[in-house]
Amino acid sequence: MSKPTEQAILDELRTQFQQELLEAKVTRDRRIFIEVSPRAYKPVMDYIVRTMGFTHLSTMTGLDSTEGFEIMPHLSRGGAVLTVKVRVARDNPMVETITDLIPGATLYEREIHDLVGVVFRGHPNLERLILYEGWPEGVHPLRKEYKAVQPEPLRRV
Amino acid sequence: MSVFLDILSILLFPGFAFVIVLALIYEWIDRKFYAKLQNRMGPTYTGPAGVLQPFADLIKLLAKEDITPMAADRPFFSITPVVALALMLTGVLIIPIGGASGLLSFHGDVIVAVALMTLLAIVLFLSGLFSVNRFSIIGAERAVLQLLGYEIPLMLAVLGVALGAGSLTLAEIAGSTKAWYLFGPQVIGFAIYIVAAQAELERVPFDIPEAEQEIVAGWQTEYSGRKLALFRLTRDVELVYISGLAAALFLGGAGPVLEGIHPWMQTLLSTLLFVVKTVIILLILSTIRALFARLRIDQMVDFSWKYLVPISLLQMVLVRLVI
Amino acid sequence: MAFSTFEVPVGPQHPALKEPENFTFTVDGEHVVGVKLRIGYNHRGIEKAAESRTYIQNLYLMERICGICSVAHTTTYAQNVEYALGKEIPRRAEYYRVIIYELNRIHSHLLWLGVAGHEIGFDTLFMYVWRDRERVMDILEMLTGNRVTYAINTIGGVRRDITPEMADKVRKSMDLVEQRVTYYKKAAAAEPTLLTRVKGVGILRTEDARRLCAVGPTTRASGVKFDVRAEDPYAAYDEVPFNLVSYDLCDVLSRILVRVDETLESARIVKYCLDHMPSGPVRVKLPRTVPPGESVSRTEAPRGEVIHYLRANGTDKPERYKVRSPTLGNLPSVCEMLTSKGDYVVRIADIPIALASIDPCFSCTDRAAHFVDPSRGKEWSWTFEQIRKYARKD
Amino acid sequence: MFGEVSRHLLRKRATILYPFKERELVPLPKGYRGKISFNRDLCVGCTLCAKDCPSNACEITKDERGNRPVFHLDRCCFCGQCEETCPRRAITLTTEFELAAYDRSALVVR
Repeated sequence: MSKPTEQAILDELRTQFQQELLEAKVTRDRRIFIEVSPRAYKPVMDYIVRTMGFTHLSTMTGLDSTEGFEIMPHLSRGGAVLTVKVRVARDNPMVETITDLIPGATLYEREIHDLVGVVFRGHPNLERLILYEGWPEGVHPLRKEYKAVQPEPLRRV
Repeated sequence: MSVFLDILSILLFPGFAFVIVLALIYEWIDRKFYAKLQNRMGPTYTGPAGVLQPFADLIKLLAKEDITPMAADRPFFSITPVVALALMLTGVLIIPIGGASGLLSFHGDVIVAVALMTLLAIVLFLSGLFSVNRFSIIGAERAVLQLLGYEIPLMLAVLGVALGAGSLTLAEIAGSTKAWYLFGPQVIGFAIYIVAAQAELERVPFDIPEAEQEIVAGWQTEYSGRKLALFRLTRDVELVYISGLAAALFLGGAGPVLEGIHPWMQTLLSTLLFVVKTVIILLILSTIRALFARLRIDQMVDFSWKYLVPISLLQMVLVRLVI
Repeated sequence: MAFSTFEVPVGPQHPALKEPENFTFTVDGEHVVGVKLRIGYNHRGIEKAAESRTYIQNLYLMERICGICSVAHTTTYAQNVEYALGKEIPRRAEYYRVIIYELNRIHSHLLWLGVAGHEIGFDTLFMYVWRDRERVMDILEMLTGNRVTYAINTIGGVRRDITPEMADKVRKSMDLVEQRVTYYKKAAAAEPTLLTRVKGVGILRTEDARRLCAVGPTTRASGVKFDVRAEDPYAAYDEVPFNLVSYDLCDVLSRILVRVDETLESARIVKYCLDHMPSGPVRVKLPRTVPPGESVSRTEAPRGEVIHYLRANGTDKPERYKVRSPTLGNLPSVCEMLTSKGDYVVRIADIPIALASIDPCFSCTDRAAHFVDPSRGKEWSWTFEQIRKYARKD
Repeated sequence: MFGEVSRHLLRKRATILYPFKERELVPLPKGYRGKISFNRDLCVGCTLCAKDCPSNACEITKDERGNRPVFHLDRCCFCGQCEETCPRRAITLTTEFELAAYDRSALVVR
């Protein structure tokens, strides 16, 4: 299959979801970044995975930006990486899961749930992942307010 | 006086002390040769060219802490290593080392020799069972499964030789010229015996009961300190015992008896011949160890029932025809 | 599902894999009927640490994510920052990166081949392969100044240049590696005891590999032709001709074959790059602060696709740096391989070799996640709580 | 496999007796990054090395001529970044790699 240029992918997405597509840019060849509203997140993902054929999910990034959380699955097909960004409010961080579309995502969603504290509605078993059993509930290390404990310098001789 | 001499010969010369020292030296030869095949050095720092390494390991283990797990069946857990060593040391008495016949020589001692090997495998199974640990149980289970695999071919191979020599006492088998024709059907018997010995000694490709990667150390997992030292010593003495038995059955035991020379000279000569023959067998076992990957337990049992048993039966038939 | 099963922990400290991970296998006799995987023992919070270090210092943090494929993470990281800066680096530096990357792939694959031999009790193969690997390690030490943590990449190119006599030494070693690896492929693959242990073991069907987004040799051994070097060429891969190795036997043997062929392929790539390396500078001075923006960078590490995401905020420290190492992508596949289903039976003896077949590097993965037993399948009569209750009983 | 294995009976061993004998066989290329050597008089006290050190093994101390770095080898990861950043070439990494010491004060390079 010939590699459709980044522009063709963007145009196809624009025709499908005009108003939901808040932002769309191509930073360099084979890198496309789009942002969608939480409401349109699941249908856009469904369209991308099922119709456009982006079946390989490389990973999902969870980010604590100042005004809320951002969830970014990075999908890839034929070398092009499509990053779909969705913003989530800080007070109730909730977004639908995409594990039914891509089973490989169970792993990444659980990591974001642990480290950033975003709840994925519909996830098969959203249990504690990276953090050990004794880690306090509700504390999410990758949030900005969590200050990492700096190792105190060695005893200077 | 002769009683004192007998005790001395049991305890010292062709008996336990000599065999234990020989066993440890054989372990050194095995490790050194195996290393040489793998383009590396093997033990080098303890003693000249690392000869004392097995002794050092033994002494270190004896000094180490000896832990008995709470869940283990305490009395039996500590008896099995002793029983295992005892089995092997009694076995060595039958093997002809110092002269044409071993210290003990009676009609039917070939059967005792093979029975001791099977008994040892059972004891190892029990030791795995008594140390109630998941890995040991799996290891014990595998030890018995493997026993089912190699026991029949082993016995048939030994029987083939006994049939050829027409007697069941090791001394006569070793001495009889008929047993000498290794180049006849005995070659198959010798090959089967070597493969079965490799399985009995639990060495690669048959070290399934103590597969380090899958079940940590199999039935040995819970043993430490003195008990583990006893087990390792049993393993070494078993090496001497099996290669000694092979030498007696296939290579004519402790060599031709020359009349007219001084008895002391005779014992020295036959011991020397015994050592040379057993070392040759030991090197064969080490080469096998360097050549193969470890089989799975079901593959091992398949292999022995599909190949070893039919070939050993064929060997029996051939021996019958040749005599 | 009889209740005669019990749980065998292949624990964090286990001779099978000297890596900190815990697999709890539910075993029915010799058959493995379930796997519960728990990692996170070596989680060092690298992503949080990256946020409090400058871009220069992060180079050496990224290098220590994985002890074996350290150049994978530094190359991806350096490229990521260069994409965010929007600057090009000299062509010679890109060629040099490809050379070091492929040398690292050879040493990583040889290391894996030795460990795979050890997993199935074939210690002779382990000794021979690791002896030949020393040639490659010496070359890397000569080129970069250290055997493992190369510290060769920097933002804006590479820190050392290659001299003609170094290049000759590299060519000589590549010939030796090619000769030895073809021997291993012929002799080892023909060794009956090795074949019986790897043929038909650890099956990962093609659609499972796609469904679970497997990466690297694991997925290429299941017939999925996915290689970042071919699809999304970075550094000098757009000019370097190489053929994508893939087999579709879907078992451990095919993973061995893929990795062995890739080692030969890498040796050819290194020789090609040495011959066609343009002259010129090896690095260009880039500013220490990165303008606000985001960028994604991908490379093909020996174990699979490595993807990094950078969110920069104009200071000299990244605001967020996401790393996903290849082993994390392969973990669901390894759980799939290790669960007996229907007539496909997994035995305890197959665990180490199936586990090792994805060449897991848990030090990389621990930067990320652990995965719970895929008991969501219908052939399971137990729910997860039952396993936990059962596990607590004994 | 048997051919290869038996050929090794004649071949010289690949391993070397490193700590006690055959020290010269250890391959040590010219550019090896080992122990730091610091040339005090070239240093102008710009403290760039301390800023760039990823494992903050480089501590700045005062002496009569201004700031001078002190390198703690027990924290250093031998990445060579200080050698690269130093504008005056005062820091070089030698090829000495045997850095075991009985007390930590021996692991400080002034």
